[in-house]
Amino acid sequence: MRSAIVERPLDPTALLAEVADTGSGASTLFVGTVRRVNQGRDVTGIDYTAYGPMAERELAAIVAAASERFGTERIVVEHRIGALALGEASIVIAVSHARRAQAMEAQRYVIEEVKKRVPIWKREHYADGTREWVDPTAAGAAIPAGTARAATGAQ
Amino acid sequence: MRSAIVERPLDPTALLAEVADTGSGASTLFVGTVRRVNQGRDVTGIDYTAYGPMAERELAAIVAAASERFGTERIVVEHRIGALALGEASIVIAVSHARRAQAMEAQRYVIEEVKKRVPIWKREHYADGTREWVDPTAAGAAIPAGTARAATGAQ
Amino acid sequence: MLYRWGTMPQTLSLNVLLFASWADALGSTVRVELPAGSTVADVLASLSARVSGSALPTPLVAVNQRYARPSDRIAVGDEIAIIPPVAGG
Amino acid sequence: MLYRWGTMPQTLSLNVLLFASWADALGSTVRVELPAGSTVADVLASLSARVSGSALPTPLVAVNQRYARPSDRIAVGDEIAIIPPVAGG
Repeated sequence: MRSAIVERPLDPTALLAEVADTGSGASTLFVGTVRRVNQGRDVTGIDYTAYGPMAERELAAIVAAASERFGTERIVVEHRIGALALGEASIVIAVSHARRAQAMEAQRYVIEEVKKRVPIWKREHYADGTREWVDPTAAGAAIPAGTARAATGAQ
Repeated sequence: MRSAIVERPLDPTALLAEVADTGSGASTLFVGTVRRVNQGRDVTGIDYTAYGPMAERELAAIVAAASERFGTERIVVEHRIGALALGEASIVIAVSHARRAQAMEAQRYVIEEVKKRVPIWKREHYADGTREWVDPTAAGAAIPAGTARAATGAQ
Repeated sequence: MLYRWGTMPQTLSLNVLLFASWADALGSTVRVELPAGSTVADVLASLSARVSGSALPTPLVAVNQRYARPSDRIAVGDEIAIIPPVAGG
Repeated sequence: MLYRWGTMPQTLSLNVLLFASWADALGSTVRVELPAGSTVADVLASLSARVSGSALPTPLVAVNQRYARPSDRIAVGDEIAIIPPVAGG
């Protein structure tokens, strides 16, 4: 069981190896990546920023809760921050478990909780040169950054 | 979209790379591995055998159905047959999708359908020298092989 | 059972493929002779009779590499396989 | 608001941490002066007044790196952070 906020490229293979165990019947890997298009706009990259100490604390709490809830110590999560290019991994979640159902449920639990609770933000850069903070609570999804005053909650 | 029954060790990293795409926001990997203990017995290895042509056909049908159902072409599955040692991977399922929910649901759909439909069988070897065909439909799980006549459905 | 004399042979000779526990009990292929017009259920009944007393798991039957229903008719040249409970993954 | 004179300072001086769109609007730390006994809601109201007219997303507030309720009291030395809608993963 381990979690970290890191500023280097993530290595899914290393995390998969880290949770591997002959007591496990299944391992799952979740890799979140920077997508080329979001809300119909051409994305060229994403800056991830975190409230570091709290993000680490929340991430650790999620992993501990998943471990307790699904019954495996073999959960490792790394979230990357900084400037990420298209296709690069922002998060990797590796789980292994004696049983496949729990390996998959733990994976899903961790990513959903991360999205809800961990104080990390992302600013998308678009092909037209603009950039915006992504607000998953907004109707349309992104809050303009830099020009924050122009944003509306109805976006 | 690709599926195969193979007789060589599986390479999860290669399959993850194969589905990667900048149009995807999430990739998932499922790795089924040979577990040290099953039904309380010490397992030392597993022989997987298949009805090859039908297994390939069923696997391809599952992948095609998952592609249609969850809306991604980026699904690759390999199932290994032959003699596998503890910890070795018997199946790898890689999916990538614009959306994480579908990437995870497709992963789960594929493994559950494989368990139901694909004509592949496994014979576990135990530390005491015996070996048995695993019967997931039996109450307790395994049918003695070689000594098939001694098996009971209530096992 | 309906069939036209002359177009249908009176007996079907089949090589049935077997796997896993069924192959251990009967071998990986078994020759079965059945009346023309026989069904999947008839094939299975014929094979089950050879292993009576054993407790082999109830299999499905595939015809030409697809799962078949018990009532499906068997034809000359069909590839028949006995599919014990699968355990892939 | 209840507090005992002499044991509680009359005003709280806080450095509040800001992130994402709130940091763009107000800077990454902001000094806030509030009456002793103020709550998380008071901190947020004070900051919201400085960005009135803008449409920043409604944030949560963390006290000492944990999510806090609006009614939670702030004390001297607390680490207060404004948490706009998170978008990790």
